[in-house]
Amino acid sequence: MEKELRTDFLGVKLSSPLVLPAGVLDISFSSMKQVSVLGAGLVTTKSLSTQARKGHEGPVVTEVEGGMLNAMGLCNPGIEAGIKEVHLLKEAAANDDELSGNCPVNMSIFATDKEDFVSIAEKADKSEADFIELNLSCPNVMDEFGVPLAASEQMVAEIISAVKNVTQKPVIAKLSPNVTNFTKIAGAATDAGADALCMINTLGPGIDIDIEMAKPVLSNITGGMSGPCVKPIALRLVYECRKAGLNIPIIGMGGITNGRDAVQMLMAGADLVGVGTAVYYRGPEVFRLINEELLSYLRRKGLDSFQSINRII
Amino acid sequence: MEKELRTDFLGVKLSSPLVLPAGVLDISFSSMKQVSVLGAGLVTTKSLSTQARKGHEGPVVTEVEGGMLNAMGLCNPGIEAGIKEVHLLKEAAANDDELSGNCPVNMSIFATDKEDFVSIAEKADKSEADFIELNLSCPNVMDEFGVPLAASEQMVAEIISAVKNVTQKPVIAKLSPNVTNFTKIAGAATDAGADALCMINTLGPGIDIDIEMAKPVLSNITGGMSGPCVKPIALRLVYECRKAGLNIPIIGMGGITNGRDAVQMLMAGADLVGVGTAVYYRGPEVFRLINEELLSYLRRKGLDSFQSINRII
Amino acid sequence: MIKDKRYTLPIAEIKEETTEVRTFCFNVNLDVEAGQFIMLTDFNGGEKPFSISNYESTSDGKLLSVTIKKIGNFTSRLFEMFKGDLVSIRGAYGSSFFIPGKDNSANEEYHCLPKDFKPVLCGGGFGLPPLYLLARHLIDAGVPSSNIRVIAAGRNEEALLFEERFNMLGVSYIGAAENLNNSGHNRFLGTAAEALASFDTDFNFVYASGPDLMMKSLIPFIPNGVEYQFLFERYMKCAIGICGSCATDPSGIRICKEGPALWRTQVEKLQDFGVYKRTASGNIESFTNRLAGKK
Amino acid sequence: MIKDKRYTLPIAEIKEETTEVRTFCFNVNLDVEAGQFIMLTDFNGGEKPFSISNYESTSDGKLLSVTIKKIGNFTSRLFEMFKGDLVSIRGAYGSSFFIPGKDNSANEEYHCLPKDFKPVLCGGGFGLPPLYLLARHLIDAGVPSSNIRVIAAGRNEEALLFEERFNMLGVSYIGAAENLNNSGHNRFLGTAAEALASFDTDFNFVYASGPDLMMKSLIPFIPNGVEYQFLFERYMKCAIGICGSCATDPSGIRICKEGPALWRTQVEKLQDFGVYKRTASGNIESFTNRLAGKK
Ligand SMILES: Cc1cc2nc3c(=O)[nH]c(=O)nc-3n(C[C@H](O)[C@H](O)[C@H](O)COP(=O)(O)OP(=O)(O)OC[C@H]3O[C@@H](n4cnc5c(N)ncnc54)[C@H](O)[C@@H]3O)c2cc1C
Ligand SMILES: Cc1cc2nc3c(=O)[nH]c(=O)nc-3n(C[C@H](O)[C@H](O)[C@H](O)COP(=O)(O)OP(=O)(O)OC[C@H]3O[C@@H](n4cnc5c(N)ncnc54)[C@H](O)[C@@H]3O)c2cc1C
Ligand SMILES: Cc1cc2nc3c(=O)[nH]c(=O)nc-3n(C[C@H](O)[C@H](O)[C@H](O)COP(=O)(O)O)c2cc1C
Ligand SMILES: Cc1cc2nc3c(=O)[nH]c(=O)nc-3n(C[C@H](O)[C@H](O)[C@H](O)COP(=O)(O)O)c2cc1C
Ligand code: FES
Ligand code: FES
Repeated sequence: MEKELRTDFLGVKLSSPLVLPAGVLDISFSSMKQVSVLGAGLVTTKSLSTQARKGHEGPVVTEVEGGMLNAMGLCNPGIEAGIKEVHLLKEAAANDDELSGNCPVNMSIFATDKEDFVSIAEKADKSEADFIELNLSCPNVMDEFGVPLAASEQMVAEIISAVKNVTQKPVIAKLSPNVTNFTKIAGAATDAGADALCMINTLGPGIDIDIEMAKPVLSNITGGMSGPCVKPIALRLVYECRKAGLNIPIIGMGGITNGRDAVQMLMAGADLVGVGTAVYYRGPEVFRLINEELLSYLRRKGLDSFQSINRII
Repeated sequence: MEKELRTDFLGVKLSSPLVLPAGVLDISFSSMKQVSVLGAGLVTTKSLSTQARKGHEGPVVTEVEGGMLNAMGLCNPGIEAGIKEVHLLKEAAANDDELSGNCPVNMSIFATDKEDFVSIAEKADKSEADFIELNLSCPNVMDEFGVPLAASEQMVAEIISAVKNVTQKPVIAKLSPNVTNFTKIAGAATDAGADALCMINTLGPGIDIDIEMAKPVLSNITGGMSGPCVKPIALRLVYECRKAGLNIPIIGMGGITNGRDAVQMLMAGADLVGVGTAVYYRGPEVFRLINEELLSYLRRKGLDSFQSINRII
Repeated sequence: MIKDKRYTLPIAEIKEETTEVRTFCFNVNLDVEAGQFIMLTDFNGGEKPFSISNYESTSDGKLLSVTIKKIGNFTSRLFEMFKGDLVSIRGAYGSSFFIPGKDNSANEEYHCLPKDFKPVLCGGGFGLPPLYLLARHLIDAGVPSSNIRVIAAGRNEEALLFEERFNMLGVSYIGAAENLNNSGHNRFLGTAAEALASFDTDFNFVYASGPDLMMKSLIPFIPNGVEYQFLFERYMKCAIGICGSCATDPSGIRICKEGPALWRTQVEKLQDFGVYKRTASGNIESFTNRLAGKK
Repeated sequence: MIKDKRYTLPIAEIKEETTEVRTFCFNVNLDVEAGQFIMLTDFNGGEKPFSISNYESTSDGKLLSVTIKKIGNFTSRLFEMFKGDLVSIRGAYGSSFFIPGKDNSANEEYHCLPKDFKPVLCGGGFGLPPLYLLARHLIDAGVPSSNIRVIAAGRNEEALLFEERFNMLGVSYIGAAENLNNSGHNRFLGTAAEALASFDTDFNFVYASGPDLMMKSLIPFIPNGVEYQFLFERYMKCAIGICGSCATDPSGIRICKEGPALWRTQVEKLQDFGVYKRTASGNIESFTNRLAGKK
């Protein structure tokens, strides 16, 4: 089994192409370790900010047809505590028979301006994480033309270059799908020196309404959409990056729930595949299950590794 | 029953707030008549262009989790034939006992440049349709900054003003959700003189992939997403228009499948509610069913009309 | 939950029926009734409706057959494919033929099999193959095969399909064509309508499948009070009842949903039957123009 | 298909238990097991977990109760609400208490009711109410009520909830507190642990529910070989097992999913039990600091 799913990502050996994305079962080292043991090749921390954040008041999640809306509010224990959790995770992994020390970690960080991104990245650089992921999906307007950060090629590029300057670790840019010019942003991120792209962050956002009380269900009113129904759009954005000629490694995610979805994501052009909301539908075992489903696909098709799966382009 | 669902829209009396949107069961007068009889207050024609269009090769639709992708390719019999269908529809409605002549029609038109929009609108103006709807969701790039039509405030505004100049009929602007600056587009459409907004057109687009053959399922590769899973995003965009202070009538649509969905759309700020893809899930009877569900909600809540449903803003 | 599942699978078998007609078989387990159709694509541009001509149990599970005439781009591509090549299908779609005793009857009196159920199955061109599955289901439902008569109508001897297969069922098969070299046993020199007329109303149900004009030509020969079901063809795009491409006039009956099998009461109300069809764009094309154009 | 349904409904009843504790009841039909919790919101900012304290059939259908202590913003808002006001709940969530003979047992030997099943139910503060539903289910499952003993631990007499209700079930109820004005019948002057110790190991199962430190204090008095289940509280956000907020260390057991009812083997592995909890941000807050902060 391991042979066929093993891969190398930016110089780090992963036991599977499956990735735990930022925001799902990743606040504490324990959850991340559990997910690694269950079969994720790479785990991402909750997006970390300078200071701890409590996040939004509840309700913070609501299930909708085909997926889920969440407005966690980027709750996180802060970069310092996050670094400690990664330390504990690496320590626990070193002592774990099943992992035998192999537990690659992607540290997600976010800020609302370049300076903060840089100062957090400087700290993340000294952590035991293998990669640094920049959550660039901030809908706040930060540039002079009134364009939100996530949609500003220039801001995205500036933040990436600035972070690249302060870290030796590979830098992954996590992109928002909620922009008109997605491939341009992806291109700008690539040109600015990102080592990989991670797509997609949550879609929308969307609203759910309680018709008995005529109230938005989420206390934040809107929440980002994830889960099976965002998959077609995630596949399209990955595909379009490839069609636009971007040659950078891509972690593709958005609604991946089973082996078939994962194969689709690889066919769209992803190198690794994130699995987040599916934990809701199939439990943390989803990683083990999708690994098995991927393997059975490979066997049925007579392929000897997931890398030999054809892309549609 | 009729009392509580009747409404007046841009001076036209409708028997229900439910609207058949462009693209669903609306190529021929027969389908549109059937849907009117089944309870739609307003029916929209398939988007009509100068010339007949065969549309894309099949597969043109594919079901995905929570919804559907379609790439019909804007097949339509052309504006002249469309005008004839509307004539036949009005004739049939006049002779129909159930409709007793009451069959409001919205004529959807589209083009890829302003001149064509105007020339089609001139023809549509002479039709028996009650409203003209401009399908402004074209992803083609038409402006000097490389912004697609759907995302260009300026182009949207120009097309609307130009069309307003050549018709006395109320003009409805149908907007694409696939833009970063949705409320600005909606504002520009309002300022340019649109009499109402219709939102949302299909989301994405998205891709579905056949993993046995490693091929996109749709021959067009990508297709617009509709159905239940787009509802949260449709609700959010309608809500945001209201929050931004837009006072224009709105036809809200996107995934409305049952009475609860329709109530949510009204609470988000819509005046009328479109029901398209739900025909797939519940048949053309969906209009009768949702009317009944709306009425039973009104009764349960002790409201005497759907207009008294509270908005969340 | 996906309602409309797609099956991508190898062609299990290809049978050459005539130079222009082949039967393609697939190992797939669907809910199939006689008269229903599938949508078939090779993911190479084009997805087309084909009636199910057979559905049977084999040692490899269920085997579904469609019988296809080479006509244009898409069907020609299919004719270049081999056993084992992958294609993709979805379905089965639409309404099905009436089987006495089954629940799909609109007609109460047929809910249990009448002793004297004596149907004629009249198929023209590639309209014939779905009648084969119908004949099997009728016999399964207890209709004596000797009660079932099949009229296969075509241009010439070559167009008269499935004779052997029907004969194996023990039903009587009459090949009707206006150009026949030998008008021997089981042959009728003339049109489908003339063949039906020759039965002298010794039947109490008519199933027909084929071009509109063929089906329409039968009507004068179906006595009042005799029920019939016709299998219609209209331009199909979505096949799931949403696009409106296959809708008929004036009441919007969708051939992909309420059809393709329509009952007499439905057929009698159609204004397009035998008069016009809608093309891919939704434009109206009259049958007389079509015929004129072809000549 | 939505798995996680939300129910927005009027408060059917409010019972004042003490000045600071009220029971809120709802007419709603859920799948409920003892030990499970619901998430409750007034759509006014905040959605909080509450254990189900009762679930019974009434003439108006099922009636679900949660018993709530006024503690902070959210609970204070609830205490301003009236019968008939709307709130919204989802659930029931999480693992449930073991009922002999039921399938939710991790322990084979209890699958059919042992003759001598003699449990102690030990609840502290608002940990007690869920034990009421447990007691009812145990009795329904055939455990003699005389075999069931309840220790209600609290700060003072006021904190000793549900005495009458438990008495109606015929189980023995001991109120344990360090400050008691009268230490009469059914009262024990001391902690929960001391009360348990006073039973002198005359029990073969312990259910406990309440603050970590209370539950931890029981452990020395539970003999080796005696199974127990503790009901845990951790910070809940999603309650559907995805956000990780409620995960315990070191193996990631989620209190909203694998918990809140954990078995001895699970509890023994916890490193945070009685040591620290995570706050809304995920930061670690140690119990000693918490206590210190409160004093
Ligand atoms: C319900 C139904 C059942 C059918 N069953 C059979 C069958 O069992 N065997 C068989 O050989 N053929 C059947 N057909 C017809 C078959 O779909 C067409 O022959 C085929 O689509 C031709 O495609 P082409 O590209 O080869 O030819 P083209 O050159 O594209 O078309 C030739 C003719 O086929 C028809 N056609 C093309 N596309 C469609 C479409 N999407 N929907 C409907 N008609 C179309 C049109 O009349 C057209 O003029 C059926 C059609 C329908 C509607
Ligand atoms: C599984 C479980 C079952 C519970 N059952 C009951 C019950 O039956 N009756 C009862 O009165 N209380 C119960 N609680 C505790 C209850 O959720 C808190 O008292 C309530 O959330 C306090 O909210 P507040 O705004 O009034 O107070 P705050 O001032 O916000 O908080 C006071 C304390 O309540 C706890 N708390 C606050 N928010 C949460 C949260 N989202 N998740 C978990 N704990 C939180 C924290 O320890 C906090 O220090 C339960 C908690 C859990 C986890
Ligand atoms: C509960 C939840 C919390 C999330 N938090 C974060 C986050 O902190 N940072 C981030 O970059 N993405 C976050 N995401 C987005 C996911 O990482 C992922 O991009 C998205 O959910 C799509 O994948 P999925 O459909 O597999 O969940 C979160 C998603 C969910 C559901
Ligand atoms: C098959 C199909 C065809 C469509 N064609 C058109 C069209 O021609 N013009 C247009 O403005 N919108 C078109 N739409 C979009 C719908 O009008 C509607 O905006 C969208 O589907 C969202 O609503 P729904 O989820 O209720 O279907 C089409 C949608 C579908 C599903
Ligand atoms: S093909 Fe029948 S409605 Fe689309
Ligand atoms: S509250 Fe348990 S995982 Fe979110």
